[in-house]
Amino acid sequence: MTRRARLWVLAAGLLGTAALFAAACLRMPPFGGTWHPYGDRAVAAAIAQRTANTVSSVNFDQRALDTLGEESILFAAVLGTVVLLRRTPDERRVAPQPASVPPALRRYAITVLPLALLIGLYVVAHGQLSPGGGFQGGVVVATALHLLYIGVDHRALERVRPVGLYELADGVGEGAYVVLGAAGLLAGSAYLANTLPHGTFNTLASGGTVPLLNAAVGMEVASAVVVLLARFLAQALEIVDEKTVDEKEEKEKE
Amino acid sequence: MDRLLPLIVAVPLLGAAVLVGAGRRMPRLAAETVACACAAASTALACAALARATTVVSWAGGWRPRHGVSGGIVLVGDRIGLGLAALASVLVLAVLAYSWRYFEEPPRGHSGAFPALVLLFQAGMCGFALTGDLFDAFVFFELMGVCGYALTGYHVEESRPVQGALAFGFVNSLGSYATLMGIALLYARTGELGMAAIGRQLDAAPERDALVAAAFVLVMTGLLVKAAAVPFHFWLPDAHAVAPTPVCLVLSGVMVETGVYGVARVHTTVFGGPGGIPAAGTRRVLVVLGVVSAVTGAVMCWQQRHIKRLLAFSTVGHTGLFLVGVGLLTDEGLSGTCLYVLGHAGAKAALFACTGILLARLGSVDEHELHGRGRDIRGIGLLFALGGLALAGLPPFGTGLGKAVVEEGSAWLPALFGLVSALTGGAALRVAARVFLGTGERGREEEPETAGGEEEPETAGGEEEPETGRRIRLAPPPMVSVAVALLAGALAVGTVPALAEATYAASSAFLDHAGYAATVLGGRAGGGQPGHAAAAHGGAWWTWTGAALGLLSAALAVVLAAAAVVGLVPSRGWSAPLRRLHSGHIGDYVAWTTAGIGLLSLLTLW
Amino acid sequence: MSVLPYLVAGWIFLVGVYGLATSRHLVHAVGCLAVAQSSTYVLLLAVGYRRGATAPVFSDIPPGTTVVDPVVQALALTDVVVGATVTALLLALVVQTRKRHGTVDPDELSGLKG
Amino acid sequence: MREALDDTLVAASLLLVAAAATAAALTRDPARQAVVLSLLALALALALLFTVLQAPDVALSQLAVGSAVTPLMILLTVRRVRRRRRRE
Repeated sequence: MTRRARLWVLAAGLLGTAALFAAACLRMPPFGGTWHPYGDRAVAAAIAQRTANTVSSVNFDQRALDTLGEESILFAAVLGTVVLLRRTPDERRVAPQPASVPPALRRYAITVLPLALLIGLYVVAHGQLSPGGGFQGGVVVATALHLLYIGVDHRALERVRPVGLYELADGVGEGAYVVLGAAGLLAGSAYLANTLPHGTFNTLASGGTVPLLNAAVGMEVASAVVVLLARFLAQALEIVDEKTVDEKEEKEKE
Repeated sequence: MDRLLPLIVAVPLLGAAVLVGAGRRMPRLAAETVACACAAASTALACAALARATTVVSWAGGWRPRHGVSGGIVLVGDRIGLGLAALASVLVLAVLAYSWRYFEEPPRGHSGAFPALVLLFQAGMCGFALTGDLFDAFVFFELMGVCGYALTGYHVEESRPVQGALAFGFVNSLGSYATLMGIALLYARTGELGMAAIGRQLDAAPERDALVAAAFVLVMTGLLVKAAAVPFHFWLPDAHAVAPTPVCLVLSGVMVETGVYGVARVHTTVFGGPGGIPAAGTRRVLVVLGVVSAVTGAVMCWQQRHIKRLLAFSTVGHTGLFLVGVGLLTDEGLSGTCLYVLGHAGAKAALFACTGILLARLGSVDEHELHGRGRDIRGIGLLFALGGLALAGLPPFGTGLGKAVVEEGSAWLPALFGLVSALTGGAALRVAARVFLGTGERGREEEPETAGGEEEPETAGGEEEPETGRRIRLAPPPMVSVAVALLAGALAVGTVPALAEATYAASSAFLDHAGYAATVLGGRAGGGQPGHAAAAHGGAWWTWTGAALGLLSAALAVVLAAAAVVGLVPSRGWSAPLRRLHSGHIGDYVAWTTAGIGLLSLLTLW
Repeated sequence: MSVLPYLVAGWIFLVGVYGLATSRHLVHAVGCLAVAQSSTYVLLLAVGYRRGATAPVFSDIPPGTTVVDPVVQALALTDVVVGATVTALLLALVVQTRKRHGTVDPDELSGLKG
Repeated sequence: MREALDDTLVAASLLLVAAAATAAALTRDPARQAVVLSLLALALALALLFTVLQAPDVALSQLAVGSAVTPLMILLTVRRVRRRRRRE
């Protein structure tokens, strides 16, 4: 289709969708209303299960199957990215060169890295108490690792994180979530049931299986994001086609 | 049994986790055996659940409803949901068997990657088929999508798979985000996420206003994108023409059908009651889109040279017929569509399997280039011809039975079903005649097949290099046996009366809006009204008129194929504008998807 | 004010779709898809908002306080993950498209036609 | 009084998000889009909006994903995509 025809079709579609959605918005309940039946039920159930963070209770206890699906989506996407960004036979891997980094930046990165790792682990551990949880903490841990790439260079990062180990951790995280769900089945109640003792409210071990599922998700998300970024870093920095190898040689010769 | 229902979804996930976790240290043979074991386990679970007479209802996490409301997610194992999950698992088993050492060396250290992705794909389909929660359906819909994008673009060393996967990814993601907007609207109005609960809340205060209509349109958008209904269908031919053949088996065999299942399920449970969309509105939407999709798919299928693209357009055509069957909103329509889906899955997967063998042996899927080169594998040619006849609705096949049952719905249906079956079946027979018998002239190689003057030729599929890395001499046994088994399955669907009877009973239970809500929320023993189903069991079986119509469409297909081979077929010019619309441009596809949303709202509110 | 959040969500969706359909660079198209998806976050959280209520975390407030709807927040969380993963996959495909097609402009991609 | 303040805060952050989203969609150059103008600004505006809408969990995950992981991936993709064009 020519560009003009596409704009006409798009304009018609956008107009129709806008009209439909605007008509629907006029009949929506007013913003900020007080009628939230599902929410009130969820809050009551979360407090009954002694989980302080109700969002984590909804995510890992009441609607745990959603989170299983969500983690499988992340797991499948990382697996897909590993397959799609693999090194095809007509490409070569160039070893990353040490890069020079201003010392101030290097010192900053080295000092902040353990701090950021600790924060990430804290967010995962306190998933059922304070805002945050397995997913947010996992991403913080994964991005903290990449401070090494910014502070030092790609080679240092590669030495610290062997990608094979993280793929294993990814598989173990996903498998742990599924097995924890099956534990509810073995304990006599339904799949993904919160059968562990709920502990006392607002303490680290409260909420039964919520902290365990949080930990499984945290491990899986941290390793998944590390593997994801490793693939993108490899494509951007290391993997070179045969044809462009001369460009690399020219740069090295200068 | 109801506690084990979630394991149908969990077992493939565990298998995928094991395959990825042990990916580096696991030899290829072990990886594929583990994958087959997991797929077989969930097939057995699905069939065991099917064997029980009543609907299996399982609340994840034990959050059973107290006086009619619950905060958890429900998995509903009714006959048709479990049937779809079983079909998906069987096709995944067929794919894993078919691709037994089919690919050249897998990527170093990731021998488990392809089977793991296929297992995740199966988990997504089984989850989507079983879930009774709208947001959970969106999550599994996305899981199917993500696995589909990765599997379609598997051959990254070629230029076309990557483009097909991109088109697949953009259009399907946009469709699923529209569905999520619809779910948010429904949540605002009803405060519920379970399909039965939303249906009940809508019926409690039945006001059929713009919000319910907008929610209907937006939720249906994502499902119709997955079901490849016109104008949302543009991604399907691009994705199928380039995906590895084992993946095409699943994409065409069952993934597109999950979209049709989703449309039927959401309409019946959520919008089927007094508070939802009036039946006439839904019938108008589904029948109009179905007819347009069927005709477009059939016409485009006839024009194709690229065999996989030809089969993809035939899937669009047949999905249009499924939408018409579902759109009739009758027991015959739905049970006929179920039989048609089962028969079509077997026949289409067998055709793709044969195409895979052709690609593996002759390194091409272009009809003209393969002219007469398939003479020494006549067995595959016979399978291909049988598949083409099945598509054309030849009586003993399940497709013929499904077509016959749906055609009884109203007077104009036999003409539509006959024409579409004849065109798609005829195209497949034409390919079989040209490739395996070498009849007719070499094919118009000299004038380039350009849709419009200066553009370079259309997708011809000539220079595809075989997926097995090196041209294999004789077809490997697993590939042939899978093709034969799938065709035998399509034949069995049409010949086993108990299966047809079961689908008829299941359809009347499926279409029961109040019965579903009572089963899921009220906890009353499920299975709909056994009395009603048993009495009217006669509806879904061969009739003289049905068999005659099947023979007629098959004969028409053979005549069309013969005419095409001899060269009497009309020139391709008249359909050039339609072919130019399939431009492969992502911006076009997104524009057509948005236009589709506008079209849907017009059809619903009109 | 009672309708503004929903209209903003609708606007973001339409802008995202417009940018996606008229994009001349695949990475920009992936960005526009992420924009279109962020409209679902805004719509979901706007549906769950309650005036005068606080965050649904009871570690520092008594369990009786009126709070915002936590269910939509769980849905939005799942949606953020879905968005991130789809973006990652599509970017991987864009990298390979650049390698195999030599271009990232949808107008120049011409492999599949007719 | 407090609820009126809340409303204006919500309205302001909504308009900020709408502006950032429009900028993100209409910025054609991918590199600038990722870093300066759009997705980063959109992620921060969304995180602000979610905090105002009393959704700290979603704000934290949007901050973590939208302002760290996604722009890094986009930048690496742009770097990989732009690499050969300089040579031709």
